[in-house]
Amino acid sequence: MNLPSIEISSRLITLLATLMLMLQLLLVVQRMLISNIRLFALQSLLLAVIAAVVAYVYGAWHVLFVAVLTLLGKVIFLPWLLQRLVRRIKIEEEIHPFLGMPASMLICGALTVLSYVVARPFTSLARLGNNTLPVALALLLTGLFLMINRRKAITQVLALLTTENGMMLAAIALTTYGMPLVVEIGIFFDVVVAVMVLGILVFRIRESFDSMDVSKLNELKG
Amino acid sequence: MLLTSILLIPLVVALLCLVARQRILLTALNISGFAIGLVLGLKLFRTVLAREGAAVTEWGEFLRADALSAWMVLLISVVSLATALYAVSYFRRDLAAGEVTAPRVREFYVLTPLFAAGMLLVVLANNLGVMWAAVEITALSSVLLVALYNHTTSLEAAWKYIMLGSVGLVLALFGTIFAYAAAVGPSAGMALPSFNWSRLLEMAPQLDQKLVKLSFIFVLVGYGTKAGLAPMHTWLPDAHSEAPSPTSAMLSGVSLKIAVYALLRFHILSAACLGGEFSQHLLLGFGLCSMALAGPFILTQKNLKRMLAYSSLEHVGLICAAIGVNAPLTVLGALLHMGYHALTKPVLFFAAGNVQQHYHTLDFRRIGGGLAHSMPATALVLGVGAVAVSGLPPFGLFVSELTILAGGFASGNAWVSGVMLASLLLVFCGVLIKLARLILGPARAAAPPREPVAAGRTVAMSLPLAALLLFSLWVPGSLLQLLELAANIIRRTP
Amino acid sequence: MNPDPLAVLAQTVLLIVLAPLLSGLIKNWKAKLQNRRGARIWQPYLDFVKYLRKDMVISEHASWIFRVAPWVIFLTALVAGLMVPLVTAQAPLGLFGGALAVVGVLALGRFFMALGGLDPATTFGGMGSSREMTIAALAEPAMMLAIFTVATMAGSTNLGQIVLAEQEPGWKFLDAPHALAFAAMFIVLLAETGRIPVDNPSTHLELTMIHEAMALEYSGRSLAFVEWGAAIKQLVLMALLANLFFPLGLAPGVTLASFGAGLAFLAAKLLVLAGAVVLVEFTNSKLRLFRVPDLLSAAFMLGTLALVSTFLFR
Amino acid sequence: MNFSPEVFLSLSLWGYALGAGGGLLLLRRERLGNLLCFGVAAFSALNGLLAALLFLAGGAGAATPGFELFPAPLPYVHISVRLDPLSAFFLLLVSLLTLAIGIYSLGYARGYFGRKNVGVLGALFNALVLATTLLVTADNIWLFLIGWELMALAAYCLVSFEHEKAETRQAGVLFFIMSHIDAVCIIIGFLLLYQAAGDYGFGSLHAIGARMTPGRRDSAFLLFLVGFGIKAGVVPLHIWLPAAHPVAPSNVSAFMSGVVIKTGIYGLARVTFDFLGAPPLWWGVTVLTVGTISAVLGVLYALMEHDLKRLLAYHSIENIGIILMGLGAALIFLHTGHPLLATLALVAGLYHTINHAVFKGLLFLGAGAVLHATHTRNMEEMGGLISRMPQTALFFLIGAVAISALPPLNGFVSEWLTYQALLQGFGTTDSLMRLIFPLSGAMLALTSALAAACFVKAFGITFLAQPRSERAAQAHEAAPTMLVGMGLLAGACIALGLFPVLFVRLLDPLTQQLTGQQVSGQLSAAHGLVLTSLTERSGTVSTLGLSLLGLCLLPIPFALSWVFGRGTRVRVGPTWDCGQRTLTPRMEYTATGFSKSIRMVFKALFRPHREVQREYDFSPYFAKTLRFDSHVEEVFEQQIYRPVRVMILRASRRVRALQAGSIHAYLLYIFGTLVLLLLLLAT
Repeated sequence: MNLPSIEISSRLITLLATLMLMLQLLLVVQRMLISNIRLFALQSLLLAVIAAVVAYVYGAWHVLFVAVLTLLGKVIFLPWLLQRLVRRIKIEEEIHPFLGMPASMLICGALTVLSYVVARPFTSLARLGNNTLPVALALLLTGLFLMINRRKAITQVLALLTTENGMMLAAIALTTYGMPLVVEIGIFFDVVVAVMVLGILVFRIRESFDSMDVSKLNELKG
Repeated sequence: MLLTSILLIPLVVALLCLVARQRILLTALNISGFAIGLVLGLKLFRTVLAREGAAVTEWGEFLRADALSAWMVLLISVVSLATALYAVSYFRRDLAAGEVTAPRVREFYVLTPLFAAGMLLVVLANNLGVMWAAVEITALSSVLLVALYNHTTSLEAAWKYIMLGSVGLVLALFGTIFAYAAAVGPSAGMALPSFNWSRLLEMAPQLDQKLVKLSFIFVLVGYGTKAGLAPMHTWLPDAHSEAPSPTSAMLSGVSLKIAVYALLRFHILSAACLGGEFSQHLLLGFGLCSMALAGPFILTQKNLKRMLAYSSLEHVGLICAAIGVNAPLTVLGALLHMGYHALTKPVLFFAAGNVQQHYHTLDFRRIGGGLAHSMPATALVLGVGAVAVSGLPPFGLFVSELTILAGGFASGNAWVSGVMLASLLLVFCGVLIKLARLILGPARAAAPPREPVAAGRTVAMSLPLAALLLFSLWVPGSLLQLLELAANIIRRTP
Repeated sequence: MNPDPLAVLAQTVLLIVLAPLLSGLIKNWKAKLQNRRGARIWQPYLDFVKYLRKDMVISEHASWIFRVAPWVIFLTALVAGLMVPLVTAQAPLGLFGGALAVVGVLALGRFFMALGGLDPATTFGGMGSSREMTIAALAEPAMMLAIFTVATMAGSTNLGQIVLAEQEPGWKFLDAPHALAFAAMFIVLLAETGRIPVDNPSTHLELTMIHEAMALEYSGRSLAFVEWGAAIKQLVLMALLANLFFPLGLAPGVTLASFGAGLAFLAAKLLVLAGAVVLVEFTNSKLRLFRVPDLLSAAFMLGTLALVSTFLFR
Repeated sequence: MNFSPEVFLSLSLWGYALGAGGGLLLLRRERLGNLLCFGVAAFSALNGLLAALLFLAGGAGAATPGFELFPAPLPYVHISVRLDPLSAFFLLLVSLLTLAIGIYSLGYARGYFGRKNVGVLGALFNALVLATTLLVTADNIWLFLIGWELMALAAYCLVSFEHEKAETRQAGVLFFIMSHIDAVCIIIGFLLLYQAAGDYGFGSLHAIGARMTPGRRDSAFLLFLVGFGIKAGVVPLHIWLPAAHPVAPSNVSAFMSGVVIKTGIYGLARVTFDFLGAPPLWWGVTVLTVGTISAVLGVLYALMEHDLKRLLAYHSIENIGIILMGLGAALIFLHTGHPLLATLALVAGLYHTINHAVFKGLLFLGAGAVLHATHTRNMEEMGGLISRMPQTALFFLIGAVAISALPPLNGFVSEWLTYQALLQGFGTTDSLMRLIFPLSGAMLALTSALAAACFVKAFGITFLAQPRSERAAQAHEAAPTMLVGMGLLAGACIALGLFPVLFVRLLDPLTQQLTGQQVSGQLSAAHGLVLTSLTERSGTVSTLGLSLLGLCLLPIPFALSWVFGRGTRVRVGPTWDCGQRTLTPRMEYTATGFSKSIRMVFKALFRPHREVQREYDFSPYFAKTLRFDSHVEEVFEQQIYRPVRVMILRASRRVRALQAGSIHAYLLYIFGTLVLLLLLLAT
């Protein structure tokens, strides 16, 4: 493991992280549900690549295992599950989110700036790629904003998963060898089960409410 | 083997219930499982006392139980046993009334032990990551419990519960990672630094201060959402009022306190690393905010179970604020308050369950009043429970609240006790007005016929109340010693 | 200074004999002022004896209170009289009660008279009791302020002590506090004894009578004692007013000679006071009931001024 | 077993607990339950009375050591009671009332057989008395507060015992909210004291005021004044009293009016005289002014009532005002350094406390008997009860004479002492402040005269003349046990009135503890026959002497009527009715009519509303039906309490909008909190 490969890998990771952020912003803009799911799959793929690079550079085989898990779970299984759900419920398009395109872009920009400001004191810490922490925070904040802005249940689930991607990125970036394997597996299974439970609920909501518009769920007041 | 057996019993019960068919078998499994859990809990309580507060560890420090977690294990097992006892008659009536189908009841009997197991894992896990996963398990199992009935409102409550819960948990995970990252810095030379709380506590002074602050903020917002602290509490009234009564008893009685327990672990860490002020002020602020917010909602409340949910919001706020004040008396009072509240709140939800089954509504206006005439036993239990939850003398909550207030005065921040007393007064007035109108008054013509006296159900319902009265009048010395040990852990005094 | 029976007996006889004479005198003088000849001065004696001889008719609705009330009125007036220094500075029963006790005992009499008025289920009785109690309630604070003024100046509420304190050499007669207090007490006297500006003693017009309305249902013996009690009460109040503000001729000790001189002085003072009352009755007409509170609040203001002046002007 | 006061006290406390438990067990069997509950209550009251008398008569200045009743649930929470002169005096008061009410209730509760559960009534009554006795003899802050809240809880359950009527429920809720507000004030006050003392025991709190900063001491005093003022029913905080007392069962309202509001006085006395040390001037002046205002307004509002029990409730406010006048004057004298005068004022206040407890208890029991017989509280429907209920009428008359402060009964004696204290107070200072004494004296005179007017109305309209309704006509005399209960209190009224010197000697240890002076020597003259105000010269009164004198003079009118009217006969005939056929009850004076003149005089305060609706067929001169409605505006309720309630509810509804149901809003709250905290951290 010679010096230049670390140099190259950190620059590569920075590039991939920035790409992930770009995908996130695209997600905010995109209206079609199916393309949203594909964008999420792409973002998870990038995350898997980053994990692979870290594993290669530090020879930490368990991070590689995480990369493979991410690849199987988040790139293949979950998007397939969501697409099947979308086709069965036959709703294609997000009608009109709360905030229009320009406003949401502006807010995402502001949130990214905020995450850079918050992450500034920790630059000394990051070893691999100097912007992975701010990107992780940005992914978290924009993901939350996306959840608030969208009406469709599926999009909210997707937004939740992007924040989860941000969290995995932070885990890899901040800790040189990643977290202990037990924790990784625990987290991964929880995410998968969470999505399955969400799927069950979405299906039941679809049965009793004829639409997937979450803003209709406001009977419980006070 | 003690800790693992405490964890395994509910899991085994859950698996068996998957297989079992008849309802009698399911109830027997559940009740016996939780009874054994309680016995083991008491055994753990005695062993921790015998070891003078040194932690009981198994699987190489993977499972760890110190005085605080022993107290939590006791609360979980007591509440789940009470719930299981009450659920017997509750679901018999629901099945008879066709409110719920047999498979759904079986789903309840599978998920409840899973829910209890999740909570036990949270308090016994030493590894912060595993603790997070355990909280996730409790969240997932309780979501399906909330969505047990197929009404649109319970689906809505479940959806909000899972979405807000997941957001909270993602933030909590962020906080956990930052805490872990703070440990990576100083232990660069060593291999993977252990994620165990006990090890992190030993290394606390060397941790990276800025990262620990960031981690506490994320954990506070994350686990605060699960604990129902003020601005993040919005899911609490929906989930607790739409879930079946046994589940809302467990949710309100103890699952809020599990999230507070998780928050406390990080509070102890950040206090060890940064010195108490930072996390104490935050806890105090959020606690007082929750207490202040509960009042107005109860004063204008229209639904009985939502009112009880807001009352839980207020009590959790009181516990957090008391720990935020961090005086010796207030922390002891907070722990005592957790115990008494865990015994009181389930009784109220059981009574509310009876009212719901009898009147098929929980809306004060539609029930109208005269509960004392149509449901004498439930009205009595509801009345006595309300007296207890409002912190009136014969019951222990008065003693714990006054201990907290006295602690606040003794440690010099009298204004905190003043704000607490004001919000307690507001909530008392709200609860009194609503329940007086509900229980008292002449028998209503429109009310359904008088409730047949079900001796079994009344006993099951008022068992925790009898325990509360017993422990209000006589707090055993050993229990007090355990609470002092737990208080020392929280305040980090040897 | 425990009470000796001789003085008590003498004062009782004096009270019983003098009272009707005084009210007869007042009626006679008022008649003369209205250039009428008016009844003889000793007419009240004849009236009382006539009442005593007549049979008594008691209402079917009345209870034992109606029968007991006249006795209570008569006795309370006598007891109050025995506590007021008539002839000697030390009232025979000064030990048993001072100014406050006199007010209290008279109030007890009034209480039973009002109940007596309500008992026979007649509207007039109720109206009389209601008005009597209202006026008494408004008069009492003014009377209390006057008594307070005099008592604080003398340092005691015991009437004997007050009179003795006033007889000391350095005592200015009608200095500001005493004058104001006297004025307040005079108005209260008119209210308590039911004189013209407040109540018309000689009328039977149901809209205006107050004292008379309560005594409407009484007949025979009861009427005698009610009227006699009222007369004694009038004498007691006038004597209180006279001796408290003009303590001339009140001998400290109790000897036969001082008794005679005291009596003469008392008679003179009572005549002057009766003249004043007659003058007021003659010049004024009866006030409307809801104007009486203004008169009594004027008395209250006089009392307050008297009190303030005790330490402001000195 | 030596018969020391502690033995009797613990016997009495455990007796009440047994009564409460027994009542709950015998829910099914009414007759036995009634007998057991109230019998045990009366017996325990007897024990309590013995304990108090033994302690006070023993003249033991020092307090008996506190003893634990019940093992402490927590190390710092001790359930320990202690007898010191102040608590012994109030124990005497509580036990005396409970004895009389216990006996009375044996007969009164029979009215509830079949209708309501008498076992519950008995159990709750025992619990209420137990809580009050614990409160009065508590030895530390914990037991005091536990007793205080238990008393409020038991009283609430008893007030809403007949909860079928909406009026009862509202009154109960209002009572409980106000009691909880005063509990909050007292808790903060006591915690301020605990903060200075560091210990909960009353022993360590003695004269703690000296060690507190003036600011904290004054705020503690104000909190206690408000807290105990609400419970005592001082004017601006009194609205719950006329609502709660009338709706409660009569034996309970007698106990509440006689004893429960006195716990406010006990608290105030314990805190101001025992704990807070030397009072500044403005404390005394505030208490005196508040007392005067409560006295005057209390009696004025009482006059306007035609509901018998509401009238008595307002009178409780008036008498509490008189008691506070005594205590306020005592505080002022303590400040100006006149301990003897302070003791006189304190004796006057405490003497009136027990007097009021006795005659108000008697009046409420009488009203209960009347209510029991006529099933109505409205005086306009009563009348002529003196012939149907002779003993009750006599006892009610004794109570009425006592409360109107007429000699020779006890009301006169305590008001005489208060007058003497106020009078001599006028001479103590030279500042303009001394004017407050005679003015409050004049207001006291106005109050007692108005009280006399009010009770002429109450007694006259209720008992005299013809019955105004069918129910009043069929009234029957109360049960013998009820008469015994009332007789006991009437006897106490007479005894307290005729033998004040004896009772003042009982107060010696108390004044020794609170102001360090013993005045029973100065207060009695002529070997105990005459009551003086500190010096014989400054004023004496002897109620015994006056009554004996009255009896001696009795033969004079007999002699006169024998001499002149020997042969006269007494005939019973119809009342004079101006020549009409017969006098119907509708022609009698009514309670509203009786108080009309006073309503006109004090129009500015009452703002009376009068409404007459006439229905006629063809000519306006021949009305078919006539509806007359007149009521007095509840000033405090309308101007202070209703706006506050409306404001709170409106604010709560606005806060309720936070939970509007949209998940996006909820997510925004979490997101907002996170962003806010991050910004906070970044700066």
